[in-house]
Formats: sequence, C-alpha cells, structure tokens
Amino acid sequence: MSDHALVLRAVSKQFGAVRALAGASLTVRRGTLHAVLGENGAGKTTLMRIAFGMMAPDEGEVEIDGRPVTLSSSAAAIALGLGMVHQHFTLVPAMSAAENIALGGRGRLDLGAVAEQVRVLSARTGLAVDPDTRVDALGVGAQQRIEILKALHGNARTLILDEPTAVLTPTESEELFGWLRRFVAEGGTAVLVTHKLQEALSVADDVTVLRRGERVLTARAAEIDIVTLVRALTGEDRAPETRVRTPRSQTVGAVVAQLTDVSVRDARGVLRVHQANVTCHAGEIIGVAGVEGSGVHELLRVLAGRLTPTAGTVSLPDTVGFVPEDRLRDAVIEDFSLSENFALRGAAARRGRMPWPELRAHTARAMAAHDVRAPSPDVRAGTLSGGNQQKFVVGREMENRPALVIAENPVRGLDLRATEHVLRELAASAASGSAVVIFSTDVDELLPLADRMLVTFAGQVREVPVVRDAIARALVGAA
Amino acid sequence: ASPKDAGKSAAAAFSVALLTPGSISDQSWNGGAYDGLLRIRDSLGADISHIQTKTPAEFEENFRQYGAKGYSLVFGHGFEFQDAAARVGPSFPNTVYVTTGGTRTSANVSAMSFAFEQPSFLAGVVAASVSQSGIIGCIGGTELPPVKAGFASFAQGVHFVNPNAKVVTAYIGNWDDAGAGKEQALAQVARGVDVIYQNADAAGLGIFQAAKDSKRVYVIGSNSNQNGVAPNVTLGSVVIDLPAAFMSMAREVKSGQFTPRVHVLDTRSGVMKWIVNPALRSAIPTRALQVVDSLEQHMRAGTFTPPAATGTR
Amino acid sequence: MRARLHSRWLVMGATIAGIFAAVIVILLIGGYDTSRALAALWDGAFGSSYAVLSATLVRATPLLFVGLAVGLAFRAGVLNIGAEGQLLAGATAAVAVGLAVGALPRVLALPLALGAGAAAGAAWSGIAGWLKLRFGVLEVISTLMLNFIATYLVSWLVRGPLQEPTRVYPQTIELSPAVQMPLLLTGHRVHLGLVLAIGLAGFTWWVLTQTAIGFRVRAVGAGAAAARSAGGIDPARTTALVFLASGALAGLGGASEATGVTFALYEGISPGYGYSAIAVALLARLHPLMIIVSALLFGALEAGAAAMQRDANVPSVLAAVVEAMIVLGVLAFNHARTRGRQA
Amino acid sequence: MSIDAAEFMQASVRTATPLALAAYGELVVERAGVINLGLEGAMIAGAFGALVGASAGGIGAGFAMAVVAGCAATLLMAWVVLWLRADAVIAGTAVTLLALGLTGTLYRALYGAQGAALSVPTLAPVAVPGLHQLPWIGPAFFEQPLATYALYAMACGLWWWLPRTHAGLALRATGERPDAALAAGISPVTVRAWALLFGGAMGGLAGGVLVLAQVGTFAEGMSAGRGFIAIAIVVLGRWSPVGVALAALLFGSASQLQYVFQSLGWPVPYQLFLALPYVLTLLVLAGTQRRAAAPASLGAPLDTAP
Ligand SMILES: Nc1ncnc2c1ncn2[C@@H]1O[C@H](COP(=O)(O)OP(=O)(O)OP(=O)(O)O)[C@@H](O)[C@H]1O
Ligand SMILES: Nc1ncnc2c1ncn2[C@@H]1O[C@H](COP(=O)(O)OP(=O)(O)OP(=O)(O)O)[C@@H](O)[C@H]1O
Ligand SMILES: [Mg+2]
Ligand SMILES: [Mg+2]
Repeated sequence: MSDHALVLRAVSKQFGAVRALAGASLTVRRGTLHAVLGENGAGKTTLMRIAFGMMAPDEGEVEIDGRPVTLSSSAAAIALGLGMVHQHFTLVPAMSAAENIALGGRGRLDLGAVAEQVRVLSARTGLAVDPDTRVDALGVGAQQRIEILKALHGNARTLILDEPTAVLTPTESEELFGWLRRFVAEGGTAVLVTHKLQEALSVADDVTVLRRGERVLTARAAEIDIVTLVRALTGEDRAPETRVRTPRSQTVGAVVAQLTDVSVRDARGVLRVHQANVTCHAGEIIGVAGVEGSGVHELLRVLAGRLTPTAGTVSLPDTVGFVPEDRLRDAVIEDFSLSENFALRGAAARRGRMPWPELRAHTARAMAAHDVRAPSPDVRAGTLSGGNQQKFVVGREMENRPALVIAENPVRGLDLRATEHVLRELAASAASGSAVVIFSTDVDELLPLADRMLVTFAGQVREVPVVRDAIARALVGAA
Repeated sequence: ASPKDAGKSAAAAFSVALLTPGSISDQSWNGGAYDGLLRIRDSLGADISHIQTKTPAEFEENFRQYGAKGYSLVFGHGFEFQDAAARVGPSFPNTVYVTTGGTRTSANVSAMSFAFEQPSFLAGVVAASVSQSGIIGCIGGTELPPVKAGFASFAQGVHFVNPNAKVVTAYIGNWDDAGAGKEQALAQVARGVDVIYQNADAAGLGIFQAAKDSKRVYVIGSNSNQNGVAPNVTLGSVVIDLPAAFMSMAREVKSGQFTPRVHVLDTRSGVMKWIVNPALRSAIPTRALQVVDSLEQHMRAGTFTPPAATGTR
Repeated sequence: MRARLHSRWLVMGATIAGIFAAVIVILLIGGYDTSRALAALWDGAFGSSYAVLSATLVRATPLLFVGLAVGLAFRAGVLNIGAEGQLLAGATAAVAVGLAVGALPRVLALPLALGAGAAAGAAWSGIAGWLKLRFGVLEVISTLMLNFIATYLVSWLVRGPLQEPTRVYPQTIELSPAVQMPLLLTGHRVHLGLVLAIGLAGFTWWVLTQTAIGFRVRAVGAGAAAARSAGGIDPARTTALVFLASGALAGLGGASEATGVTFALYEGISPGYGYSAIAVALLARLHPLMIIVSALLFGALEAGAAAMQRDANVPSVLAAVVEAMIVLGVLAFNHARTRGRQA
Repeated sequence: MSIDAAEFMQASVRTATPLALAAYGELVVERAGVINLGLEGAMIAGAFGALVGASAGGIGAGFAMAVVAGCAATLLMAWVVLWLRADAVIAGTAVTLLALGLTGTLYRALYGAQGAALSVPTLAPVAVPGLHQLPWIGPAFFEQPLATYALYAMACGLWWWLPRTHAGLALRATGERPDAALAAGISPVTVRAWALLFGGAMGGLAGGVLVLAQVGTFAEGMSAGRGFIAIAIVVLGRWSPVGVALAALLFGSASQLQYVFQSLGWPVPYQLFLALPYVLTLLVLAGTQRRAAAPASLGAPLDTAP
C-alpha cells in the first residue's frame, strides 16, 4: 500500500467565469493530520469536494491509497474509505440525528441500532449528540458534531473536515482535536480545512496553503511559523494583527439600552431567559458567551429588538444594527442584488417609490467604505463569497451609525483578512460612541476586544471578569 | 370529399360545420350530432368541419370563423349557442346558423326545438310499469333545459301510471365522470330506486354499469339509441334522431328554401322516438306496451300532448 | 464549458426535433394532411389580422390577467392556484353589478362592474388568505377547493338569483351596452380589456420594481426571514396584501371576460384559464412584462389548435396533443436558453 | 328511505380507493420533492390502458396495461423535469393535456366514435371471510374489489417502508435536502426518477380501478379531475401514509354524502351537494392544518449535477 492516503494532482475546476482551481495539488501522507489553509474563495472546498467525488474535476487526477480513481459520486468515495465533514451543513433539518447519520445506507433501517452506534461513537469521540433529537431543534454546534459523527459512521479511514471548528466552542474543538490525534495515531488520516492558523500549526503534521486555486506551500508544520503562513496565504509580507483595538476607554458613556427583568418563553412555553438585567453604555464593547440552549440567542434577539420578551421591560435606541449568526437566512437575500439587500434596512417604514439611483450610489459608497469586493452593487448577493457577504452585512448595519450594535458570531468562517476587517469595524463603531454587543462561540476572539463580559447559563445572565478561566467556569454554571 | 379535406373549397361547395360542447365519443348527445354531420357529408356531398368548443367566447369566435370562410350552414349543438348565433348572424348573411335548442331566430338564424317531453313521457309510463318499489330515479349531467324538461315529462308519465310513485332527481355536475355517474346511481338504488332515466352523456355509462351490478335495476337511455350499451338492463331509449334532424335542415338550406323559425321536432316528425330495447321487451308488462303504443299514436296524431310540454325552451 | 454549452443546445435541438417529428408522425398515422394541419395551426394564430385581432388576442386577454395574478402571488411566495375561482367570482360580481347599473352611462357603469369584479376576486382569494394567516391552512389546497366551490356557486346562481327572466336557460340576460367593453377595432373582437391587462402588467412591474410596497412583496417572497429580520417587514401583512391584490387581478380578468366577450354569465365561462395561468406565469419566470409574451403564446396556441380542428379536420383530442407537444418544446427551448445564459 | 351506515361506509371506501391509490403515488413523489401535476394524465392513461389490456387479455392484462400506461406518462414527465430541468408544474400540465388528448385520439382510432360500450369485465367485490361480518366496518373495509385490498397492502407497505428502510430514508432526504442526499452518496435525480415512476404506476392503477372495478368501460376525460383531488389529499393528509388514508376516506365519504343527499330528493339546489366535499375539506383543514410541514424542497428544481 502506498504511503499516501490521498493525492490530488494538478486539479482544475471552472465555474462559469470563475476559475476555482488552477492546477492545485495536495498530497496527504497516511497516518497524518494535514491542514489545508487559504483565504475565502481560494478553492479549498472545491478541492475537497472533488476528492470526495461530489464534483468531477475539469482536469487533474485523484489517487486514493495510491490507486488512481475516477469517482462518480460520493458513494464511490465512501466505499473507498473516505468520509467528509462539509463546510455548509448537509443535514436534513426535519430528521433526527440518527436518521441523518444513517443516510446513504442500504436495506432495512433499524433506527434503534443506529442510535446505539451513535451513542458509542459519541462516547468514544467526546462529541455529545442525542441521536433522537430532530436536527432543526439543535444549534449549530450540535449540528456540526452530527456532521462529524456522520462522516465517522461510515468507518472512514481518511477523513476530510472542512472548517469543522468554526462553530465549535474551544472546549469542543480541543476534544475534537484530541480525538483526531488519536484517530491519526491509530493509522487514520485526516485533512483539516481551517482559517485558524494557530490551530493548524499546533495540531497538524503537514500544512498546505492554497491561493487563487493553486498550491503555494506545503510543509511540515513543525518547520514553519505563522509569519510564513500569512505570507503564503495573502501573498503579502506582513505579520497578522493581534489586537484590533486599543485598551478600553476609561469613561463610561450614557446608557443606550437596558433590559430589566426580561424573561423569554419559546413557542413551546419553555423558559429560555429568566429575569435578565442588562445595561449597555455608549462606547463599550460587551462580550457575550454562552453555550447552546443557554438562552444566549434569545437574549441577543431581545437586545436587537427582533424578539419581544414574555415579561420585563426593554428600552432600546431607535437604531439597532444587527449582524445575525445565520447570514443567508436572516441577513441577506441571495437572489437580491446588493443594492436591494442594502435597501432592506428600513424597508418596512418606507412609503412610495424606492429611490433606486440614490440607493445604488449609497450601496456603492458603503461597499467601498467597508471593503466589500464585488463587481458592482447590481450583482446578486448570492454570488459573493461568505467573507464579502459578511462585510456587506456589517457595513449595511453600520451605515446609519446605530446607537447599539448586536453581532452574533460575526467572524465565523471568515479568513484572516476578513476577520480583521470585521472586528476593526466593530471596534471603530464603539470608538465612535455606539454600544457594541458581540457574541462568539470562540471566547478567545472576545478576550482582546471586550470591555465587559456577560455569560448566559440556563437562562440566567451573569457578568464576569474578562478573564478566560472565569468565563470558562461561568459557561458551565460553575461559580 | 373525404373528411380530411373539408373547408378547402368551402366557399364554392355546400359546406356544413358543427360545434359541439363535448366529445363526439360520448355515444349520446354529441356523438349523435356528429353522425348527423357525417350523414350530410355522405348524402349531400357536403364539405364538413367539426370543432369541440368549451366556452361562450369560443362559440362566437368559431361562428365568425366559419362565417368568414363562407360556410353554408353551421350547427351550434345546444341551446347555449343561441346568444352567439344571434350576435354573429347579421355579420355573415350568407351563412345559416342553426342551434339545436333555444328560441332565438333572425334572418339567417334558426333553432331546432326537440320535444323531449313526448318520448320522455312514454319512458315514464314504462318505468312506472316495470318498477316494483315505486321509486324511480332521474340522473342528469348538469341541469340544462332539455334535460330538465325531459325529466319533468318523464315524471308525468310515471305518475300517469302510478300516482303514488316517487321520482328522485340528481345531477352529476359534469358530463364525463362515469365513476361519479355510477356512484350516484348506486346511491339511488340503495334508496330503493329500481328504474333510472339517465341523461348524462359519457358520465351516463357509469349508470348502466351500476344497473348491471345491481339486481333488478333498469336504465332508460337518452339522446342516442343506447339499447346496445347494456342490453340486459336497458328498457329502452329516448332517442333524438339527430341525423334525420340535421339532414332535414341541411336539405332545406341546400335547396335554398331556408326560412328562419323554431323547428319543433317531435314524435310526429319522427325525430323524437321512444325505442324499446327488443332484448328486454319481455320485462315490460304487455299492458304497458299497449298503453305506450296508443299514447304514441295520439302524440303523432296531435291528439295528446304531455302536460309538461307547455312552456318555453 | 464550451462543450457543455454545446451539449445543452444539442439536447434542446434534439428535444424540439423529436417533438416536431412526433407531431408529424402522429398526424401522418391519423391520416391527416400534415402540412395543412400545421399551416392551419399557424394561420389560426397569426395568419391574418382576423386571427390575431379576433382570436389570439381575445384568448390572450384573460390569460394575461390571471397570469399576472398568479405571477404576483408566486413572487411573494403565495402559492395561489385559485385564480380560476377568483376569475369566476370576478365575472359573477361584474355581471351582477353590471345588470344593476346598466342604465347608467358607460363611464360610470363599466368601471363599477369592473370594480365589483376586482373586489369579488379579492374577497374570494381573501378567504384563502384568512384561512392561511388565521389557521395555517396551506393556500395550495384551500385555493383549489375554493375553485370547485366557485364553479358550483356560479352553476347555482345562473339557475337561481341571476337567471334570465324566462327561467329556462342557465345564464343571465345580456349586459346592456353601457357595461360592455368598447371594442378596440370595429369588426374585431379584441376589446379594451387587452389594453387594461397590458397596462396592469406594466403597472405590476412598476410596483414590484419601483415602489416600497413592491419591494416588500419581493423581499418576503425571496427570503421571508431576512425580510423580517433585516428589514423589519411583517411577512403576514405583506402576504395578506398579496392575496388581495392577486385575487383582484384574477377577478378583473373574469370581469373583463364577462364585459368584453361573453356579455352574460354562463357556467362554462372559463375553460380553465386559472389553471393555464400557472403555466403562463411560470413560463415567464414570474416577470410581469414577460407574462404578456407568454399569455400571447398560450392564446396563440389555443387559437391555432382551434383552427386545426376547423380547417384541417384534426379532431379536438389530437389538437390537444399537438398543443401539449408545443408546450413541452417551448420548455426545452427555455431550458437551453436560460441555462446557456447562466453558464 | 333510510341510510344504512355500513352500506354508506362501504361506498365511501369504494369511492376513496382510486383516489387513495393515486394519492399514495403522489405521496412518494412529493416526499422526493416533486409535484406531479401529470398525475391526472397518468390516471387517464391508466384508464385507457386498462380498457385496451382488458379487452385483449382480461382483467389481469388490463391492470398490467394500466400500470404500463401510467408509467409511460410519468416517464415523459421525469425526462422533461429531471433531465431538461424544466419547471415541473408546466411540464405536469402539459403531460396531462397530452395524455387526455392521446387517449382520446387512440380511443377513437381503436373503437370508432361510437365507443366501446360496456365491454370489459369488472372486478366483483370479494368478502374476506370472517372480517366482513364485523359490524359497521365489516362490509366497508372487507367486502371490496381486490384492488381495494391491494390498496391496503400498499398503504401498510408505505407506512412501514418510509421510516424503516434506507431507501425510504433516502427518498425523504431527497425531498427535504437534495444536497444532503447527494453528500451521502445518493443521487437525487435517480431517486426522483424512481419516485415519479412509482407515482405514474399508482396513477395508472387508479385509472385502471376506475375502469376495471367501477365503470366497465372508458370514456374520454373520465378521470374527471381525480388526479388533482389526489394531490389535494396528499396535502390534506400532511404527507403521511396514515394521513393520506384518512384524507382519502374523508373525501370518499364526503362524496358519498353528496350522492346520498341527492338521492333523498330534497328540494335543495344540487350544486350545494356537489360543493359539499370541497367545503368539508376546507372546514377540516381549518380545524387541523396548523402549520403542516411540506417536504422542504418540494417544487424546487435540482441544481446539482445528476
Ligand atoms: N457552486 C459554485 N458555483 C460557482 N462558483 C463556485 C461554486 N463553488 C465555488 N465556486 C467558486 O470557486 C471558488 C472557490 O470556492 P471554494 O468554496 O472552493 O473556496 P474556499 O477556499 O473553500 O473558500 P472558504 O474559505 O470561504 O470556504 C470561489 O471563489 C467561487 O468563485
Ligand atoms: N451560485 C453561484 N454562482 C456564482 N458564484 C457562486 C455561486 N455560489 C457560490 N459562488 C461563489 O462561491 C464563492 C464562495 O463560496 P462559498 O459558498 O464557499 O463561500 P465562502 O467564501 O466559503 O464563505 P464562508 O467563508 O462564509 O464559508 C464566492 O466567491 C462566489 O463567487
Ligand atoms: Mg466558504
Ligand atoms: Mg470552503
């Protein structure tokens, strides 16, 4: 058997006018963990989908376990011992975790048995999943765990994970990596696509960097440093920014938003938030942390004015900017042009004609101001990369200088430069006098940014010091 | 001329067109009219054309199209064509428009009025004589004037024989749904009905089947001679000799003797007929057959008119 | 890419050729004069000013109204398949009111009748809207049920309260000239309804693209969650509005047909315009101006199919086969055209 | 004149049988994410196939031909929708128009304008020993033509198959999220093609039942909109096998009620009775429908490569 579990050689792929891959290659040694890095749109996902048989390359070859293969579908890849965790969920929301994991099998379906296997797998990997819950009742973290278990369920020898940690909490990520290291140690092979450079350097054996559809670097992780990586990624010679914000302003601004004894019950009557009290001041950044189901999303939506609480009083400013977690569902309409998406803000109150020329010019100005890279304000929002979509959403919400900004996981899945850009925008907004509330699953993102930290647990909101340990304890309800 | 090259030289030759409101394969109202059209072609050497129409808008459009093409005679098969014929007539004075049903006439527009009530009355007499339960059913496609008139006269015939008999009437709501026709008939049979007078075109086929599936239930057909559809359960048919009616109209037009009027076509003219199914003649009491024969003679002679025949159509 | 583009056109070409061949084979097997049948198809639709002005355009007019109704609804994510019932409601109300106001001058009487038609169509689809917003009843099924109910309602009305005075025929009496649509050209049947419909198509397009209301409608249709979250738009309110507007358009179609073509209410006033409308709207990809074109196409197809019966003695059933084949051919063409552009 | 409950129920089941058969076909098609407006076409094709088959080779051949004809109608649909990626609603409308026209044309060609009369043999009801003597439901459910028992088998089969097999799971996943199915190695195109084929077979069977278990002959347009009602039944039954059974039964009994009311000879406009099944359906919907969940990708075309 070959030393190489997976080889992609000189692969090209074109989507209409877009050249996603231009002769990219990837060589994954058996029994290693191989990190693949690249900016948004570099072609990482496309390459992985080709390896997994979901797409045919225009040119190039795929070798699995040293044998050249032509994959007609992902079924063929699965049969050859591949498993893949997709960047964008490929789960059926209306089905249980067990059903999702069983998808693709043959013959009789014994959900009880599948559920049992899932429990075993779950215990072995440390990825907590309840096999019987419907996926649409679960948060993104749990969904990601199901995606991973789904890939593992097929007894894959080679696992491809496309940005699996983007939605995991640091603890979950650590558990996953712990398990992946063991998987690799036992002879498995893993390909990990990620935007987190530190992560790549610390867990991977090898690193490959793609840029504009080409491989620009492959190296042993131990032999390179972060500066080399950044240079390969961006083609620019510079160090990554570590702090996007100067230390907090000492003066506390006026109160711009206040929740008093706010409680929220969901459609089924379950209490999600219990008597929360939150005050936001002008000029501060409030970090929010909380695990799924802790009521954090409900709290943020009340703050954003998108959810009316069942009890308590809410006082909000007139303008609230909201950057929701599920961009494609709650923030942009993919089939609308950027101008139209821009016009969404305030659309409810608008009367008479739409001033399109003005809106278009305004959109163009906002795009320039917020570094949204798109040919024109007339292109469909759906054709933008995720990073650019996010910059667009942030820019739109900032455009009329809201007194309060709520952002949920604002940099998830964004590459280095887009992440920096978005965080800088949020910091600038606070500097100019807005109150900014940022929720992130990755607490490490919040630490250098937040003036105050709120942590939700079981519907209760608690303020904690901006200190990693304190937050970590509060997340699980410990004092 | 073959059927496939009609209309070519329509302006020159004698040309006849027919508009039907339903499919000509219904073995009933529309099929009979098409037979009439074919008879005109075969006997008079006419060029013919047929179109199936759905809406009043199409009635008028096609009347105009045939008028513009110089057709000599255009039949609109049903009273529902009369408004369109009245509207189009003046624009095409060289074309004769005839509606089978209705009362509107003008210089080049005539109507044929079929005396459904006459044979329907006779059918009622037979039905009442055969029925054991004294409950008799009528089933129609939709409630159209000729259908309604036929049913009313049929009931008169029933009560002529058995004043205590009960007549129930139901409509299917369309003319195609043979399945619904069958179910409607079975529902009546379950209420004790044992003779059904049907006037539902293609949907009526289901009514014959219902009788076949039930014990001692009989059907009376209408429009065409339907005695062959289900010979074992069909007592007879109320027949319009549409070919004869169409022929007489066509002769009148061809010979240049057309005069606009309402042509009343009845038993006397031989167009309306009650035809007993010979296969089931024995199921009908002899006494009833004699009554029917004598009533029929009186009708022919004009000495008896069923009471329901009064009124307009 | 080049190769895939070619194969796409190849598939289309093969499909259309196949369909064309099938049509010819069917006509030949039936023993019909193929060239004459096809010539009749064309002549009946476009062959003369009469064909265009008295057949094709007259048939396209109601299709345009209902096509717009369906197109508008679908744009907002409202699956209104009840244009048929709304059209019937509109025709009924227009005739009922038209009979009552027939003595007024036309400038008053006709708008009153048309307005009544629009209002009745809106009310009929409003039932489905109410059922959806109040009880969560999917409009796909409620509008279908309402179509059947409307059919029977008309059937009863023309034999009941609205029946002509002799009480023999299941229809109303004719509308007085004051409530009849003016003809656009003397001697031709095409009437003011066509102008109204084309105007409404333009107006719908203008509203959708240029006004705030139209923008909200499109936003709710394209992404209700984002419209609500990012735009503060109330999807339920927008949806209710769309139900009413769509019903009004379909109702106006019925009113136009009654006051422009039939001049009375009959039970068979629509041969299923409301169902054809779905195909009309979808073929136009719900674009109001394109709906003009697709309504014209379907109107021409109907007119041509009728001519095939009249002039080439092709039976109605076979004419329907040819019609269906052409629709499938247009679909294949549409596929190649739009896929080609996307690539 | 009285109404016998057992006989009423028996008639309701009889009326519901073709509707339910077609609805089960449509259930499978819709669970795969396609709306098959060609169902009406499959049904009329099946009815005609049944006539031709049964005239030539008896009832068995009739049913076989019904299924073949129904499949042929939806094969065309599958080709246009899945391969050409044409809009399913337009394609379905065209397929139905085509089938109505083609069956009419062939019918006239084979049997002449005079039609076939009541020439084909029909299935008689068969009583299931024992069960048919149950009070009320006995005759209703266990004294029916064989086709009805086939329907029961089909219903139970689907009820078991959808949640208990991987194929059923693949079907449901395709209707919900075709991209998820694709990622799991399932071809949504293949799944939808098979589903459509099944839907066509069931539509054809339903048409066959009309001819071979009810009317005994063919008439142009005799499907009379049942295909569309079957689609409504699937929605009413909320895309579940049990729901579809109940919805079909509701529709069957509402129709029967309509027939019975008319047969009682009440002096009420008959249109009121004819509208009854639809009004009842609306009322039931208002009472029960609260946010029924359609398959998430229902009606959405595929944009993944086959
Ligand atoms: N389905 C598609 N249709 C058209 N273009 C596509 C499609 N998928 C990807 N692309 C193009 O291919 C390029 C590479 O996309 P890909 O998703 O592989 O990038 P990526 O490296 O995974 O980015 P990210 O880090 O954001 O996940 C994109 O810039 C895009 O233009
Ligand atoms: N339907 C489409 N048509 C054209 N381009 C597309 C289409 N879908 C995706 N793309 C391309 O895909 C690229 C990115 O695709 P993708 O969905 O992977 O986003 P992303 O950049 O990876 O976002 P994120 O990092 O948030 O995951 C974009 O640059 C865009 O051009
Ligand atoms: Mg991405
Ligand atoms: Mg990616």
